[in-house]
Order: sequence, then structure tokens, then C-alpha cells
Amino acid sequence: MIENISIYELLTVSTILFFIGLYGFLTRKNLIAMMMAIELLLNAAVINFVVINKYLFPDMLQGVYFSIFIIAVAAAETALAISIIINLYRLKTSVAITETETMKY
Amino acid sequence: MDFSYTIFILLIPITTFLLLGFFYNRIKPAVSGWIGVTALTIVAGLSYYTAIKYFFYTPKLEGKYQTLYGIKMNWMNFTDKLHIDMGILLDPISIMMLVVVSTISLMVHIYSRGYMDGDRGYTKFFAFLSLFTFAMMGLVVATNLFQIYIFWELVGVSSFLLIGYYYEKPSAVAAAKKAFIVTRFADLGFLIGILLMGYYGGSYDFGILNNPEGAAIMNWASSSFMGLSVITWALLLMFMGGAGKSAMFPLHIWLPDAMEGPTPVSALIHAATMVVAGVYLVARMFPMFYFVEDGYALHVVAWVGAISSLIAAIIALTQYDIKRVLAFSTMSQIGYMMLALGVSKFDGHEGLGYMASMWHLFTHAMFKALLFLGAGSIIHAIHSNFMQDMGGLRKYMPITHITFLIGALSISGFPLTAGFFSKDEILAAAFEHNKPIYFITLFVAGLTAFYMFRLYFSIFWGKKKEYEHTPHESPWSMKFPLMFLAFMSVAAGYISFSEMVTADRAIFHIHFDFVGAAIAVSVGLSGIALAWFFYKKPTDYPEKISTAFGRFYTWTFHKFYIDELYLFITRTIIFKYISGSFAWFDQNVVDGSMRGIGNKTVSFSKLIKGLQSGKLQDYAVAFAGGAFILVLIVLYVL
Amino acid sequence: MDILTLLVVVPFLTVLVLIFFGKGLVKSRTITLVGSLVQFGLALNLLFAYLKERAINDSIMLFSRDIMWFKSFNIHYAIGVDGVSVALILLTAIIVLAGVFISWKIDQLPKEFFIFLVILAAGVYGFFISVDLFTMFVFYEIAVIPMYLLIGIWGSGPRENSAMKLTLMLMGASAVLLVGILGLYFNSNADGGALTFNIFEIAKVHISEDTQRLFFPIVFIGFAVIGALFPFHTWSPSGHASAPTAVSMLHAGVLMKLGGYGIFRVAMFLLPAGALYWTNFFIVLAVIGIVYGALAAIKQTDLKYINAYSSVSHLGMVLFALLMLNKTAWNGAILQSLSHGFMTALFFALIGMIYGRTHTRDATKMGGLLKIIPFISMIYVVAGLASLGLPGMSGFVAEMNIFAGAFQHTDTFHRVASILTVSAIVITAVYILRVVGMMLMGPIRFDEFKNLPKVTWYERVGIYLLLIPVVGIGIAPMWLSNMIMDSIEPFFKGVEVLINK
Amino acid sequence: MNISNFLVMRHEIILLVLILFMLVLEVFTTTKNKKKLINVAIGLFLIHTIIGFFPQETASLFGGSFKTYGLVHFFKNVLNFGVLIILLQSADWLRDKVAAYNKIPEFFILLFSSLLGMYFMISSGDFLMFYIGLELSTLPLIALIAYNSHDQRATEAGIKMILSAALASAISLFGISMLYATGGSLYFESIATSLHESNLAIFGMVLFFAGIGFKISLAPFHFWTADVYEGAPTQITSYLSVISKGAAVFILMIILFTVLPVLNETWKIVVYIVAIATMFTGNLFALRQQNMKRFLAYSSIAQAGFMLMGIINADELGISTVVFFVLIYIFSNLGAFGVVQAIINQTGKENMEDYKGLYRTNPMLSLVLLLALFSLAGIPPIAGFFGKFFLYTAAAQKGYFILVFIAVVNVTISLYYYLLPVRAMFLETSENPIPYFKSKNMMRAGLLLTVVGVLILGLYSPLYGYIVELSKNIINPDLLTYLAK
Repeated sequence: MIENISIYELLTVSTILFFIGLYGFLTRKNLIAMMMAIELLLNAAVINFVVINKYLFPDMLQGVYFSIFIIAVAAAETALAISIIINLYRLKTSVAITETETMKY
Repeated sequence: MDFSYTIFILLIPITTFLLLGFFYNRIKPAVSGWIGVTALTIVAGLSYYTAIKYFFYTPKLEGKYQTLYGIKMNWMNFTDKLHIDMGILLDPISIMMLVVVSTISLMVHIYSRGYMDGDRGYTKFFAFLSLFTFAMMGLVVATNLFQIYIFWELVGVSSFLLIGYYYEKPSAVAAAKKAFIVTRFADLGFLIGILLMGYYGGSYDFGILNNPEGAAIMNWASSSFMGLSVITWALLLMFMGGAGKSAMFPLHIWLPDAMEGPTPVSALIHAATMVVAGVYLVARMFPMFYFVEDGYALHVVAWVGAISSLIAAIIALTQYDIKRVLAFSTMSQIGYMMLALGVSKFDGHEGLGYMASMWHLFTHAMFKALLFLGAGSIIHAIHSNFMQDMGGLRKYMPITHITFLIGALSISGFPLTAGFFSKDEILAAAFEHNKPIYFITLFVAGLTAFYMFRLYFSIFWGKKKEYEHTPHESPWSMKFPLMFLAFMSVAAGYISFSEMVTADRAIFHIHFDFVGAAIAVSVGLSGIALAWFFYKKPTDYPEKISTAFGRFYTWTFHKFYIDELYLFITRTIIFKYISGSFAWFDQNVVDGSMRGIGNKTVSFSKLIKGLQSGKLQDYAVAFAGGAFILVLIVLYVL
Repeated sequence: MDILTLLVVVPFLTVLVLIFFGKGLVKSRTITLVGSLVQFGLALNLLFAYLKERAINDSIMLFSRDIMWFKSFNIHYAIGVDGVSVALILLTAIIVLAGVFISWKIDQLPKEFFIFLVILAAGVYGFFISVDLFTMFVFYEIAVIPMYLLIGIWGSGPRENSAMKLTLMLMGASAVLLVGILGLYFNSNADGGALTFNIFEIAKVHISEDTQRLFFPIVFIGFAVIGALFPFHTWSPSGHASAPTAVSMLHAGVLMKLGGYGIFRVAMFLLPAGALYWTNFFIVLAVIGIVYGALAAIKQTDLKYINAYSSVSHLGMVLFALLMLNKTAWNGAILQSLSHGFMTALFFALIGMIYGRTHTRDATKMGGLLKIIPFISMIYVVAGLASLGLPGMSGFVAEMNIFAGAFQHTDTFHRVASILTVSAIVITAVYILRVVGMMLMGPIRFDEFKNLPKVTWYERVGIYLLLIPVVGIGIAPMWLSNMIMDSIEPFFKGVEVLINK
Repeated sequence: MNISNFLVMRHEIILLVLILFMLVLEVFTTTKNKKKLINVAIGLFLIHTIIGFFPQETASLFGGSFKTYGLVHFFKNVLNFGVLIILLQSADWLRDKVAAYNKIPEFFILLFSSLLGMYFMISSGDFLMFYIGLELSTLPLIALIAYNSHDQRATEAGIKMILSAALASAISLFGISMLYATGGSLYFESIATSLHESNLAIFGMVLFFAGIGFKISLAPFHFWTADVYEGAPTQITSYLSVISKGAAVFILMIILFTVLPVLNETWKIVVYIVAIATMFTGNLFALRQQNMKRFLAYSSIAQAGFMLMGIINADELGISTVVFFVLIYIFSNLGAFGVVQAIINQTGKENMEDYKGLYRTNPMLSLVLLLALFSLAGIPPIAGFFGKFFLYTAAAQKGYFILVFIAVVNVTISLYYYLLPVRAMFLETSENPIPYFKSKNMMRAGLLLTVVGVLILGLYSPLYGYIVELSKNIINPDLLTYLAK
């Protein structure tokens, strides 16, 4: 319970974070940047879990545990993504999203 | 009295047909000819036996000939009370028809052995003749409307087959199709009439329908349509069928073309037997025609008959194809029979017209068959149908000449011939009941005499002609029928018909009135005289007259353009416009719309393929956007 | 195994044998011939067994048998036959047999051809014997789908497209039908009790009037498309034109009958109130189909097109008769199905033979065939006469029943419809005689047709197989029509009650 | 907590052991012996599949976050069976192609761990376990998609997959957090009772639905499907199209029915809309596909739309029909993919024109494909028909006749494009058709299994009866009574 900060501010922050992440994902042309945007999205979720746990249901730590798992999984996800992106770089010497538009219709 | 043996009258011809039909390429022509003749001889014998047995040895019920059933069995059930029977009905008219049909058919069989000699379809021809005989016999002995309709159609088919016998001649094919389709169209009316009659009369059986005290006649007024009783409509529609078969105006157009068939066929089917089926139908249903709505339908019959006989006679004046002349005279004579029925009443001597009509049917069968067979033997001799190619044939073929003359006299009502008596009764009947028709009839009698003798003189007298090979008299097989029929067409006049065939089945005695006869005879003779004057020696009067008539003559010569009218309606309007447009509509609109649905789907899928742009971020937009839109929908829209 | 199930099993056994031993034309056709002979025997045996059983047993369906299939949906493999199905089964057996003879010299992939042909037959048998809507539907689709391959592989002309159109339209219709069946299923507990697909169980239930009005057109159209109802008939001309002979025979002869049969068994029986409500609307469509099909046939020159359109007209009469809602007309409808089956199969067989000789189906390109191939031509004439309803042929019997039934309605609407229908027989005469005159009669116009091969023995067998029933029914309709009439009785009850109200 | 409890996780543990064993083996096998690993792995998995059929009682572990009961157990076996078929079908590919860049053991390791993820996902008892299972099933799969690192299309597919997967899981996590906020717990039981209908809950539910809908590839979350299916190795494509889709559908259904019944009025609307959208998208896009893999991708989208018709029933009937349909769908689709990959392995051709005249050269393959496509199109007496019919019944039972009608319209459209390959194979002929070739026994076994499956699964009714038995009482009855209040 943090002094004179209500749940609403925190949730607002997470929501803003979520939409920043979404915006970034939809607009960045660089795959690495898009991965960052994904991280923002995940962090928004993490914040949500922690805040809700802390403010609404402080007697159990489900949300906190969940957030830890999210972080861990996110790391794995990123690692995999990076490896594939590197592979793409090997083939194309570029990490632009525009390189991945050959298959369509 | 047991008449069950009459079944053989039907069985023998059909067996012959099947026999000849299935083995048509294995049986020798001569053999098949003999088979046909023998079969028909037996049939004729049976019919004569039946006639004698019925008329002279069967007791009458209170002075009336009774209705007997040779055999009667259930054929198919529509509902509990409405069913089709098959059977053999024996009463005066059916027996008379049996005699007529079997006699003429026998003669034609004998005649054909000579006439069709050497034709490659010889066996097939006899097969078809037997088929026709079977169908015609079945028609005349029908016990109910549906049976008569069934055999009616079979008769039509065998007529189709026989007209189209020379199927490699396009004109013959066309004629056959025309005959079938026109009669078929008429039969449409017949069928609807039967169905209506079956529904309102509650039965198809003649015994039930024709019973003067029966339900069908008693409450004819039960339901009406457009001011007429439905029963009357049914009768009129049935008469339409009869008019089609009997070539009454305006459904007569098929008859002249039907002359494309072999001449014996014309003699049998299109002169003596099948074409009188209409008359027979009306006679068969006479009580209904007479009692329902005070014989309204009967008046129609009378006038249709009168008009047809007049028009046919006029057209006959101008034709040159001898068979067509005879065809039109047939139409005119059948008109006589119709009008005789039309003017007839029911009881006793009042029913004179009925009797006269039947009598004329009988005599006409004889002399018209005779004339046709004579014409056949002439055509056989000089291989042409046109009187321009003929003349002075009396020296070459005496028998044909004499018999033809007898026939001509008989049809013109020359005194003491059969035609004289029967026609005289018709005139008398017309005179008693309907004056305008009487005068028409009288006038037609004159015309008949004139055109018959125009025919006669220009064939056997007139100009000497040089034939490339001299015409020779026909073989005996053809001469015998001629002589027999010639005899009949005199003798038939001395049968006392009024003691056998009457409207109410009761006997009456005809009192011969000399005034009427004298008038008729004088008219006839004047016609003959005029023809003698015109055509005995080649003169230019005919041309003068025809030019004098001018427009009217050409109209008549083209049979008043009725054919052309029909052709226009069928070919242009129905075939070209209606069915053509339907076919187009089906190919393009109906089918097109079905195909259109498919094509539209495919093209739509082409249209939306851009959605799958291959750009990951577009997908992401769709993903997030879709999710949020769903949220909005469930939260706010619904 | 019971006599009915055998009808379905034997074809599938034939298929198995074909798959394993059907190498080459001779083997495969021999196997199929044996198989279809067995079917024919079974069908005949069924007929006699039925007549014998019917004398002592007056339940609606005979030889019925009921095996639980999917318990949770209460789906049964429920079968049984009455006079109607017996007659139609016999029709199928005969046409299949004739079809084997007609396709005696099928050139490419004979084994597959016969396999699909037999599967089709199996589906048809199954459809005719099942009294459970689900089973019925399954067999219906089994019967329809082989058409695609049969037309597509062995067909002629634009075969791919016509096969696709035919399949899509028929399967689309069956999809619509499926909705109707589900509707019936979920209303089958209207009086309480379990949901069921069994026709007779559903018939006992009083489905509410509105529901009936809702589902009748769905079921009706679902079946009527394969019966060539007017706006949905367009699959039939192109389909028939492209199909190989035997397939046209089976299709026009048997498959198109499923429509009328289904309407009679399901739509009319289970939804009488709906029927009463919709009848006039569909009568209009049916009459349009009758007249329009006949008129369109006048204009065609391709023999198969002529027959396809005449089928539209003739089967329009079946629908018309069913919509007349009285026993006589229904009897006529079934008789018409039978007669049209035999007659049109005969027609297609003859067309196939003529095509095989002249290599054209354009009537205007022939002439005087009567002189060259007299047997085939004469039979063609006979078939034509049968088709225009000549007495002594099966068509007459059927049509007279239909008309007699139709004329039992006195109101003007029905009168006009009936008279239009009757008038179709004249148009029929016109287009039949037109072809006969053009193609068979007249002079021989083309020298290449001067000497065509004579008819072979197997063609003769095929022809006689089909011709004998046509004439037989035409001459002695009594036993058949009585058998059918008795079977119609119970199915007519529902409608009768409503009409009398 | 004693050892017997762990027997509850029999499937998972055995599979884990398998994975570890493969890891060890990889270390100790020389390069040229690696090919032997294929048979070893397949053999081991076969054993695992067989063991899986031993009965198992209902139980739960870790305070209810891992649950197993009859239906889950059955479904795991179904998944095993599907994977077995896939392994059989991919043996040739591994032997011929993959051996070149010796990565054979990785294939099995990754595949098995993805399957392990599926197990955890479908037997999860709370959202945490569900999330872990989901990711565990997704990530190795992505690795497999980008497996062939030399193939640029594979790489592209991998990138598309991982980015959209990450986005999907992020969004669904966001949704789960909202559900957590309103439900007050992550355990399914407690959410089911304590959740109340509120905008936040609905919001969360829809986001969660989107996340899982991504795996099932429901419109509009389906766009990755076609591209990934096309780019990935065919074996992985078939795995994606049946196993992961099937598992996702299953768990979606379980969660919607047992966890979110409170919101059922709402999610029925969502399912309704999405079902219609999915059917139409799948069918309309499939119409003009030339590449067989892409074609099958869209067809699988359309099939997913049909599955939703069972879900909308929201009752035991729905559960049984969906499970039954998934089972049949696995066989049908694997049959189709099997033929496609057999041809790709031999000739590298994957376009529809290449299939012209296939029947004349390779009748057996074409017949298998014919049966598979007919089963997908739902033509009796092939299994697919029964699956579809029961789905219709499920939807119609709750009165969704309009939906059923739309569905049958779609079936008719789908029939058109399912007939296109048939047309190419049977009706048409080409001057250079695919020449005759003889597949290896494993591939044959794989195809044979699918054929037998599509032929008998539908007709053999006891199977469906068994599923019905299993799907009883999954929806907690007293919960329903509680909701009624």
C-alpha cells in the first residue's frame, strides 16, 4: 500500500503503457523496436497484476507470482525472437519488417 | 345370349400386328399379305355373325334393342367410384360400325395385295393396317369414355404411321406430323371434356351417363360456368375432339394433306372409318347431347356440320389433285352426318336424323371407299394424282370406270343408289327441324353432284391424251374390291336401317315423301348435267367461270388460306417467339442467375484478397482492432 | 441379414470386389454385371415377398427393422418398405442393370466408372428403404456425390463446369434440406417425449401450425431441387448433356425421383398444415415448370437437351400431382416417377447409341436414320410415343391419374392450373414429333451415315429391359396402381384430416 | 504429496522423460547415426501413446492448478495419436532433408516439449498454469517453424509467428489481469463463483478470447495463419493445423463453460459473431488459393469457425460434439497434409496445377486426398459429415437456426473449393503430371491410419457414445444451480 497513490493512477499508468506498446508495435519498422514494444505490452500486464494483487487482494500473492512468470517467459520469448531475427539478418542483411512481406494473399 | 367370343374381333388383329411387326424382316411379303387377309376375313365373318345374331335372334326389351356386354373388366381405379373399364359394348351402332370397319378393312387388305405389290415395306404396311383395325374395333366397342379415348389415340397413331408410310418423302412426314398434332390438339379438348364429365357425371360409363333418367342427365344444371352448364362444356369439348378426328371446320386442315399416305390407307382411314369416329362419338353420347340443356351442344354440332359441308364442297370444286377432291368430299359428307345428328330429336320418328346420319355413315363408307380405291387404281395405272394428266381412261380400264361411275352416282344421290336413300333421309330430317340448314344441305347436294362428275368426266372422258406407256387395268386383287363395293354402294340403300339403328333403340317406319325426293334428285341431276356440259368435251367454260369469280376463286383454290393461318400461329408465334424466348430466358436468365451467384462469390473473394496484405502490422491492427470492436459491440451495441 | 439391408450391402460388396479384382474392362464389367443381376434378383424377390407379406400384414411399413445407431441423438438405422418404395427399388434395379449393358464398352478407367455407378445405386437403395430422416439424408448425399466424378471424368462437352454446377446445386439443396430436418428433429418432442428422427414417430407428434409453415418450404425446396423445380432446374439440362449415357440414365431415371419421393414421404407426411398453406405458391412454380420446360424443349436441337427439358416438364407433373393433395393425384405422381424413370432412361440409352454411331447429338445433322438403323429408330419412336402419353404406354396411365386427381378441385385456380398442365401433352407431342421427323424420317441427308453399325446384342438387352416395363405398366396398370394406392393411404391421412376440416 | 500423486501426471512425466532421453541421446550419438534416432524416437513415442491409454482417475495437483479427468485424459490420447501420425508422416522428410543439416534430435525435442505444453494447457486449473502451458506449447513450435534456417520463407514465417504470438499473449494477459481484478483469484473454481458480470470482466473476457482465438486462428485474429502455414515445413504446418488448434479449442471451450459461465450471455454473442466471420473469411479466401498449403490453411480456418458452432451450445452436447469433431478433423486434415507433404518431399511441387492428372499416375495418393477432402467437406458416409452434422445439431438445439443456415451456405461454398483439387487430380490431365513414386512404409502407415480413421470414426457410433459419457458433469451442476439464483 503506497502512500497517497490510489489504484487508479497506477492502472492509468499501466493502460497508457499498454497503448504506447501497441502503438509502437503497429508503427515501428525495425523488428528489434517491435520486440521492445512487445515488452512494454507485457510490462503493462505485469504492472496490472502486481497492482491488483497489492490493492485488491493483498492476502494472497497470486498476481505477484504470475508477474514473475510473465517476466521469465518474456525473456525466453525475446531470446527466441532475437535468434530468428538474427537468422533473417543473415539471409537479408536487414532487420526491417518490410523484409517479411513476400507471402501474401 | 353369349357374345363373349367377340373378344376375338379385337384379339385377332392385334395378334396379326405383333406377328408381322416382330418378324417384319423374316416373313415373305406374299405370306404376310395372306396372313393379313385371312385374319381380316375371320374378323369380318365374326362381325357379320354378331350382327345377324344381335339384330335378328336377340330378344328386345319392351321393343327396344338392349345393350349387351361381350366382356367387361376393370382396368384401373382412380377413386372408389371413378374407374376405367375395358370391355366390349354391343348395341346397334357399335355393331353397325363393326360391320363397316371389318368390311372396308377386308376390302382394303385384299386391294393392297395388288396395290402395294413390290413395295419394300410390304409386311410393315400390313402390320400397320392390322394395328389400325384393332384400334378402330376397340374404339367402336368401347364401353366408356376412357376406353374410347384410349383407342382414339391409338387410331391416331396408326394413322400417323400410315400417312408417314413413305417416310423418305418430306411432304409425307410433314403431313403425318400435321395430322397427328392437329388431332392431338383436338383430343386435348376431348380429354378435358372427359375429365370434366367424369367429375360431374360421376362416371365414365356410357350406360350410366346416357341413361335418360340417370344422374348425369337429370341434374346437368347443378353447376355452371360462364352461363352454360359444365356438362354442356364437357360435351362441347368432347365434340372438339370429334371435330378434330372427323376433320370438321376449322380443324379439317390435316385431312387433305393426309392424302400423302398410300391410297388404300386413304380409303380405309381417311374416308370410311377413322374420320367418322367423330360422328360415332356424338351418336354414342347422343342422349346427353340431346337432353343436357335442351340440346344446346347439339345445335353447335348441327351448324359446325353444315358449315363444314358447305366449305368443303366449295373447295372441292377447285382442286385438281383427285385424291384431294375426294378428301374434301369426304369432309363435306361427314358434315352431312354431323348436321343430321344435330337436327335429330330422340323419340321414334323424331329421331329420323339420327337414323339418317348412321345410314349415311354406312353408305358413305361403301361408296367413298369405292371411289378412293378406284382413284387408287387410276393412280396405279398412270402414276399421277392430277386430273390434268388424265382423260379418256374409260377405254383402258373399263372395270374401274364402271365402278367409279356407280360410286359417283351414289354419292350424288342418283335415284335408287344407296346414297340417294340415305341422303334423302338427311334432307327430310333437316327439312323437318331446321330450314336454313336444309337449304345449305340442298345446295351442297348440287355442288357434290357437280364436282364428282367434274372429276368423273375429266378422268374418263374429256380430251384424248397420249400416255407414254398405255395404262392397263389393275389385277384382280384390286378389281374384286371395286366390284364388291360397287355392289354394296347400291345395295346398302335397301337395308331397312330404321328397324335397326335408331336414337331411342325403338323401331319406326320411314314414310317416303316424293316431293322432297324429287327436289333433291332434280338438284343432283342439274349438277351432273352442268358437269357434263362443262367437262364432257374439253371446253373453256371452266376458265371463264373461274375468272368471273376472280378473287373468290383464288381464295377457294387456296382453301381460304386456313393452312397459312395455322402455320403463322404455330411456326411464327409459338415456335419462334414464345418457345424461342423461353429457351433464351432459360439459358441466360435462370441459368445465368445461378451461374451469377457462383461467379459473384469468386470475384468477391478476389476483391477482398488485399486484406491478407502480408504486412505483419496490418495483421496486428486487425487483431487489436477486432478485439476492441468486439468489446464495443458486446458492451454498447448489444 | 434382412432382405432390405442386403440391397445396400450387395452394392458395397460389389465395390469391394471391384476394387480388388476389377482389373480391365472385361473383369470389371463382369463383376458389376453379376452384382447388378443380384440386385435385380433381390428387388424382384422383394416385390413378391412384399405382395405375399402385404396380404397378411397391414402395418404401414413391411420388413421394417430398427437398430440404434447414435444413442445420444436417438438416431436409428431404421428401414422398411411400402408399395411405393418397392416399386421405386425395382425401377432402380432395372435401370442399373440396363446401365451396365449400355456402358458395355466404356473406354477409359472402366473399374472406377463401375465403382462410382454402383455406389450411386447403393445410395439410392438406401434412400428408398430408410424411414429415419438421418439415415435417409446420409444415403441421399451418398447417391448425389458420385455424380460429380461420373460426369466430370467420363462426360463430354463442358463436363467440368456442368458437373460442378450440378454438384453444388444439389448439395446446396441438401444443405437446405438438412436445416429442415433439424427443424423437424427439434420439434419432434412437441408433445413431450424424446427427440427423434424416425418419420413415423414424428408423424404422431402435433407440430404447431406456425412451425410447419416455417419448415415446409425449406424441406420442400430441399427435395424439389433434385426434382427439377422450376427456378432450380438449371443443373439438369447441362448436367444431362455432359453426362455419359449410363449416368444420364441413372440420373434422370432414378436420382431425380428422390425429390418427389422425399416430398411424398417427408414434407407432405410430416408437415400437412404447412403443405396446405404453401400449396398454391408451389403449384404456380410447378405449372410454370411443366409448360415452360415443354416449350423450351421445342427449340432445342441437341437430343439430350430436349430430353432434359422434357424431364423438367414431366417431373414438374410429379410435383404438381403431389401438390394436388389427393390420393388419385399422388398415385399418379408415383406412377409418373416410375414411368418417366423407365421411359427417359430408355431415351438416354437410345441417344447414347445414336451418338455412338453418328458422333453427333444434333438432330438437325441427321436424317432418315429409320432406314439405316431401323431397330433403334423404331424404339426411339416408341419411346417418343410413350413420352407423349400414348395409351398402352406407362406415361398415359400416370398422366391420367394425375389429371383425374387434379380435376377433383373445382376452384378456378386449380382448374386453370390443371388445364395448363393438360395442355402440356400437346406441346410434348410437338417436340417429340419434331425430332422424330427431323432425325429418323425424311431422306438420308448425309452420306457418312449411309452405313452405320447395326444394333448389338447387349444394346438390345438394355433396350428390352427398359421397354418391357414401359409397355407392361401401360397395358396392365391395375396391380401396380393398387399396390401404390394402398401404400399412399396412411401417408395421406394427415392431409385428409386437415382438408376435411 | 507422495509419489502416487505424480502418477496423475503420467502423460507429462513420461513425455518429459522422453525429451530428456532425446537430449542425452543427441549428445552421445555420432552424426551418421543420428538417422537411427528417428526410428528410436518414433518407437518411444508409440510406447508413450500406448501407455497413455491406460485408465486414469479424476484428480488434481498443486492446490487445483493441475487437474485431470476423463475427458482431458482422452483428449491427451487424441493429441498423442495425432502427433504419432505426424511423426510417421515426417519420417521420410527427416531422413532425406533434415539429415543434411543434422538437426534431427532437435525436431523431436522441440515437438515433444510443445506437446508437453499442450498437456499442461488443457489440464490447467488456473490461469497461471494455463499461461505457462500456452507459452510452452507456442515457443518450441515457433522454433520449429523457423527450423530450416536456410529457407527464407521459413524465417519470415517464424518472425510473423513469434511477433503476433507475443502480441496475442500480451493482450490476453492484459485481459486475464482484468479477470483477476474482477474475479479476485486466478483459480478457475473460485473465479467461476466469485466473478460477476461487469464491463471490466467482459472486457477481460474478450481480450482473453482474442488471445486464445489467435491460436485457433479465428477471424479477425487469423491473419498469421496462411503465411505461417505456407512458410513452415509441412510437418509443422500439419501440427499447427490440428494439434495446437485442437488443444486451444478444447481449453477455450472448457474455460468458457466452466470458468466464465457468468458471462455466457455475452460470450455467446462474441462466439456467434466470430463464428460467422471465421467461416466466411476462411471460405472466401480459400476459393482462389493455388498453393495447397495455403489452401489447407484457409480451409482449417473455416473448420475452426464450424467448431465454434459447438461451443455456442454451452452445454454437454457442445462439449461432446466439439471433441468428436476435433478428433475427426485431426484425421481428415492429417490425411490431406500427409499427401501434400508426400508430394512435396518427392517433387517439391505444392501448387494445384501440379496435381493435374495425379490419379492417372498415383491413384492411391489421390484416393487418400479425395477421402480427406470429402471428409473435410462433410460428405457422408465419411467421418467429417457426422462431425459437422452433430455440430449443427448442437447449435440448433439452442435454437441458432440462422447460424446453422449460414453454416450450410458455407458448407456449399467450401464444397466448391474442396472439389477443385479433386477436379485437378481426377478430371483434368496434364502433359507433365507428377510421376509415379512409391512412398516409404512409415508414410504409408501414417496415411493408412488417417484413411481408416476417416472411414470408420463416423460410422462407429460407440466412440461418440464414449465421448458423451466423458463429457458429462464437466460443467459443475451446483454451479449452474448457483447461477440460476
